[in-house]
Amino acid sequence: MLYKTISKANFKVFINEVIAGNVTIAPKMTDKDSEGNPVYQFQQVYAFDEIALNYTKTYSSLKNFFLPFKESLSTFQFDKNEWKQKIEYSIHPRVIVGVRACDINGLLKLDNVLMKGKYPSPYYVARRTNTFLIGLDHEPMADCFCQSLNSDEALHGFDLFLTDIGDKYFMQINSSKAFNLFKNVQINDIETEDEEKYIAEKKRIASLFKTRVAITGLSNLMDIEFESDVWKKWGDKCLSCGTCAMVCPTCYCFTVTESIDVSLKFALKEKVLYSCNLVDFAEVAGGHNFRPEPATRLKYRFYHQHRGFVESYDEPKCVGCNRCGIACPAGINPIDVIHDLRMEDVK
Amino acid sequence: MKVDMNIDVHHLTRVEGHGNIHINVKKGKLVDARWAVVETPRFFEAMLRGMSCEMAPILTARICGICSIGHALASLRAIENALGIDIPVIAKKIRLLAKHGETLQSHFLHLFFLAAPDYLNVGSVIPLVQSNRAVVEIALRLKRLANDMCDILAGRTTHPVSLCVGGVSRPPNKEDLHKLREQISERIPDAERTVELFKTIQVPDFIRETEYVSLKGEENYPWIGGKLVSTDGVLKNENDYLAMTNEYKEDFSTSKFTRLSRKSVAVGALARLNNNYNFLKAKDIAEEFGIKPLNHNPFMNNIAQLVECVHVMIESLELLDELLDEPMDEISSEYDIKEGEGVGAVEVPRGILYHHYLINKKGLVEKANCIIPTTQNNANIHYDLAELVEQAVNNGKQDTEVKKLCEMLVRAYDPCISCSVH
Amino acid sequence: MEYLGIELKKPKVSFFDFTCCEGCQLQIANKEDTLVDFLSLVEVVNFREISSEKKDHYEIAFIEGAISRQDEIERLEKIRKQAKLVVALGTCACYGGVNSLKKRFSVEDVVNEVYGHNPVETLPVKSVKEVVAVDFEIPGCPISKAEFESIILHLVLGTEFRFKKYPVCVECKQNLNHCLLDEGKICLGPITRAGCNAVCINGKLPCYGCRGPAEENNWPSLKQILTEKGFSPEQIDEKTSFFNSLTEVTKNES
Amino acid sequence: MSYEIPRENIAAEPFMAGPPDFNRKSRLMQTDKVYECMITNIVELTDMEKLFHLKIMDPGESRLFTFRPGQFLMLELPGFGEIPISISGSSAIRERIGLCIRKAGKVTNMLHKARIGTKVGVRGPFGTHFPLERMVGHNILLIAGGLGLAPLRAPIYWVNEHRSEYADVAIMYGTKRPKDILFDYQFDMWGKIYNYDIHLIVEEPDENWKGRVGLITELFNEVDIDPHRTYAIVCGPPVMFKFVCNHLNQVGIPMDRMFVTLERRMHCGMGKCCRCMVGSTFTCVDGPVMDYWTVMNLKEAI
Ligand SMILES: Cc1cc2nc3c(=O)[nH]c(=O)nc-3n(C[C@H](O)[C@H](O)[C@H](O)COP(=O)(O)OP(=O)(O)OC[C@H]3O[C@@H](n4cnc5c(N)ncnc54)[C@H](O)[C@@H]3O)c2cc1C
Ligand code: SF4
Ligand code: SF4
Ligand code: SF4
Repeated sequence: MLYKTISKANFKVFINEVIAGNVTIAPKMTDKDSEGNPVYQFQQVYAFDEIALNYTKTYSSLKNFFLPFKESLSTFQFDKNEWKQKIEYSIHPRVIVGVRACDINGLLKLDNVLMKGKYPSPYYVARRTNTFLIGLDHEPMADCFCQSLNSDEALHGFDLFLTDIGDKYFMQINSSKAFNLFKNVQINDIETEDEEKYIAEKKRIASLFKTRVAITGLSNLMDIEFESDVWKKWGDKCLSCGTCAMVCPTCYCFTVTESIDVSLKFALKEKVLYSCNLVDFAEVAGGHNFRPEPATRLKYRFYHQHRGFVESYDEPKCVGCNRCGIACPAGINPIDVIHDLRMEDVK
Repeated sequence: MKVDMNIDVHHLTRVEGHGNIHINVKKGKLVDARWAVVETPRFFEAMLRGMSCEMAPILTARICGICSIGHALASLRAIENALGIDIPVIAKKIRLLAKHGETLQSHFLHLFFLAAPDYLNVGSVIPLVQSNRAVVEIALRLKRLANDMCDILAGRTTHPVSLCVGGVSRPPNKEDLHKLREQISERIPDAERTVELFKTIQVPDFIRETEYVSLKGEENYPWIGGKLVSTDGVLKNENDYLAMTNEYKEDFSTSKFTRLSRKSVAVGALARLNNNYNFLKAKDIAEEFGIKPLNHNPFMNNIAQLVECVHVMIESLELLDELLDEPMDEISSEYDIKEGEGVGAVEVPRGILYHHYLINKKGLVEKANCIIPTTQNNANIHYDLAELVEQAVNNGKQDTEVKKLCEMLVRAYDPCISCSVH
Repeated sequence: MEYLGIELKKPKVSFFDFTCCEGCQLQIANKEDTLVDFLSLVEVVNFREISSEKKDHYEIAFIEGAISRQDEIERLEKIRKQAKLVVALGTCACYGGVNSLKKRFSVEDVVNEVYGHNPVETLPVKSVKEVVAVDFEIPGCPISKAEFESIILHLVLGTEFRFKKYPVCVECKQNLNHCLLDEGKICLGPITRAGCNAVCINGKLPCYGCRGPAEENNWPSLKQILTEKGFSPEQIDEKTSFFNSLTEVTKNES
Repeated sequence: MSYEIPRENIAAEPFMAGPPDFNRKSRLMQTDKVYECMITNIVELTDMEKLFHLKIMDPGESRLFTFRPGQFLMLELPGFGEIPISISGSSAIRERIGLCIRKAGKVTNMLHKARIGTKVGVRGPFGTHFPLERMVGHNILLIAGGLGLAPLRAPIYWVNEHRSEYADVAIMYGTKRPKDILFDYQFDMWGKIYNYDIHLIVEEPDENWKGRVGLITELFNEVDIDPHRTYAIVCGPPVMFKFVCNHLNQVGIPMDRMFVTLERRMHCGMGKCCRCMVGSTFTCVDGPVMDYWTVMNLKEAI
């Protein structure tokens, strides 16, 4: 890691030049909620000024740039009874600007499964290695609990990471690709004053977290409270709509569908992101469903977040962004559910 | 030789909806010539009662699968007039472009799928896939463009989703608009080839003078709102549409009839062209076909549609250029629910369409009236048929020929029957 | 025709329309990209909207529209006798669709409202399955072109087509939309069967359930959510009854 | 001026060009590439089940495809779908992959319409296998219910091929009706040549049925089990293996000497789609073969 600073003016010049050369994705305001608060999403941008750098958090996560909601796994070309399979991994390089630490941590968790797992996914690897990530620190929102999950700071998994220290950014350079980009833009060495400001800013951000979720023992609690009424309570509200998994930065489960073109000359095998809350997630041929009730499915999502994933990778899958809680139409959020689970005698 | 003729076309094909033609000629004399709409009525005006006005455009779009965008726009205009809402300029342009997409979709569908088979002597477009592949491909490309245009601007071709009270609910994305612009330019040669194709067909020679009603253009060829005009010199405000339509009911038809200065009126592409020829951006094409106002050959409505297609393509390119130059942040206006009454007149593919609502202070529709172009054309079709049969019989034409002419005549109006018994 | 060495059939199909806007048939005529291939998969014997050919021999009858007059009932019964497979096409055919809004008033009232002193014949609206046995239903107002195509392919290939079991919200979120419930609107996406690619919500029009209920549809919970957001029963009812497609799940609660 | 980020071409990675080797995990390779196979023979076993013989067409890929009894593969029917199927045949024969498939849904119905010569794809092998090496010198109890005999055929072939290494082998097999019995043509051979003790039972006999009637657990009355020298392999629906394993437990066989196979919905075979997760275990990589102790301790396993 290399530590430098860059003036805000130079940063703008730099980003505009990045935009000129690459597909660039950044937070933008796209909607307003019923109270008039802005809603942000990651979208392609065409100029620095379009970027909402001081955004709070995006409604959907960054995940879909690495795990598209729909992705072609392969195609089959037919010629009489013969067929050939075709697979493509080619990804055009792109840059994502303004990524929060928790989202980078979300990607690191996906890396565990999809880059380092038993069978690394070439589709994911192609997207991940061709994405240039520029991180940016921010003040937590009232409902952010990433600090509880150790996700409020990203140590790797990005190319550049910036922290606002007044009229310049404190910058961590974490890849040779990133270093190469600065050959023509002026960046400065760290001075003592920068360092102090950086530490102060970090402390300030850390002190702003309002929401805490106690994680200690949660993995075992998932097992012990497997039959708890808490699941029924929240399960009754759950609409089995999958919204939570769609917006979550780390939910990665999927379904595979195949479709034949009307010409009968071509078939597509597609991966579609799924959610364990959906009714047929665990349904098998003949109609047997291993998790028929909403409550068992809702429980399973939490179980995977806080126990299943921990067993495999020694850390929870959740990064504490509370996107699922914000997006859930039924108002089910992890803060309340975990809180409920930890209490004794919950009705 | 005095002929007897009994022509009964039960459920005319290649039109939208169910209508019948009855012709009875005894000893060379016309006894009866009837255009009867037998479509089952749907009672939209009754259903609208008690519904929140915001739902009205969503419901009334379902009056017609082909011109759902037109219905939504007329409905929105009526509501916006009733509530005194002024919609942003950008929204107006987006709406007009969406409407242009619909006009292209409807006109090309009619020209290629419904009318052309008559001129090429086949039952439908399906055999043309084998025999006239090139024509079918042009047709499909042009329709595809129209479809894409509606999808990009209104969210969907049939039953639009992003047109809402106050403006539009979601702006089209500029990338799509760029692509659309390119696509339209690429399709202009296809439109030109279509013009060449239609120049080779023989349009039946038939004239029956009638009164043509449409919106009156002020600076442009008119599409959404404005004054109402007729070729017999009647000029009215949008709100006085009832004076333009004078609906009445005939027993043999479930769709109503209308009249103005004479026993019938005609609306549609030919009516628009007759009233607004000077604003046409494809005048050269009109001249190539020799249409000039006033043209009284109903079969020329097909040609007028083709001319309008070219006009619309040109105008769409201009509109797209304007949209691409502007930021799209202001796409809808805020409004308050209040009591009111409003009329919306919109030129849909088949002619002028009126929606009229009375809205109560809760924002619910109290009373609604919709008058559809085909309704306005029914009487004209009916009287044209009689005249056409008489002329044909006098010229010694036989049953099959007369029958085909009658069918072609009705199709030339591109009637939208289910629409007319909304 | 063969696919992977497996024999395929080329069914004779017919399209018939009843009380409706014919928008569903139009979706089929509007499949420009694939229309030519589609026409080689099936033999279209009746398609009045675009073709003058009329024949009485067909295996599959697609019925568009709701049923609202005696002559329609008779026509439909005749079709049922002829066809091996009757497919209801679109929300009107499957559930009655928007035509069912007529049910809020008496027949005399609606006739009088529209036709005054020249009454016409009409019946309370029925879906196709309320009149004859239906083998398969393709909901949607209008139907989704892509889904229709896939269903036809399944028919030709002789395999069962399965609708998505989950609700519209999945597709809504996959299109990166912001939830309309959160924008203060009534959206029925959470209880409506997916498969439309959330086309309405993509344009910010809430979902009113034209595709019928999803397999898991927690209406009591959604109703409570809407009520807590301050919507009145009338406001909620206006949306849930719009297409008459959700009555099955909403009727027992009041 | 503009900066362009250089492109990383993962196709250039060492193992991306060749065929994937599914026995070698943690290696970047074309995990979704199928081996093209020809259906070389189809045996109609019952109205619902057929045995398919597949041959991997490329000799290099055929050499890569080595499996252990109990593993499964993903069978691809292009345009219809990909499904997990246990390998039901000998792991010693390269030229022929045996799959016993029941008509159950979209892909399997279509497969039943396929003819000899139809080309399909496979990926695999995936999952855990029965620890047959550990069982050397012991008695083996092979217990199957219904279609459960299909995955059992692989260990049966293995034992046949290494018969002298194992002590007494018994097969207990139960089906609903006599006509559901699979592979009856092989029972004689297994009994006479390989000296297996074979016991059959059906729940609903027909008039020709002369054997035992009842649930599979009733067969325990006929079989002598030496709990200290016996390993059990149990395949069948969850209710069946639960009863059987409980019985074996009472007889005194340790739970970690009983092996069952689990079945769940699967879309990848590689521990990614999460569809087959039971509690926190992936049936596709941590299973499908598991000892009963592990299964007992899985949340929601049965
Ligand atoms: C490890 C394992 C081994 C198996 N071995 C055999 C075998 O030897 N013989 C046999 O006949 N069957 C076997 N099955 C069951 C077989 O996979 C299903 O019958 C098959 O997937 C049904 O697919 P379908 O497309 O015909 O059914 P559909 O109901 O149309 O299924 C649609 C999709 O759902 C998934 N799915 C449905 N049921 C199952 C299921 N039980 N397991 C996994 N995915 C499912 C598949 O992805 C399938 O493509 C095995 C299953 C597993 C998990
Ligand atoms: S808070 Fe919710 S959305 Fe965010 S990582 Fe955790 S589970 Fe996913
Ligand atoms: S978003 Fe909420 S209602 Fe929807 S599945 Fe998730 S927890 Fe259930
Ligand atoms: S409720 Fe409607 S808007 Fe909200 S997620 Fe579901 S479908 Fe989308």
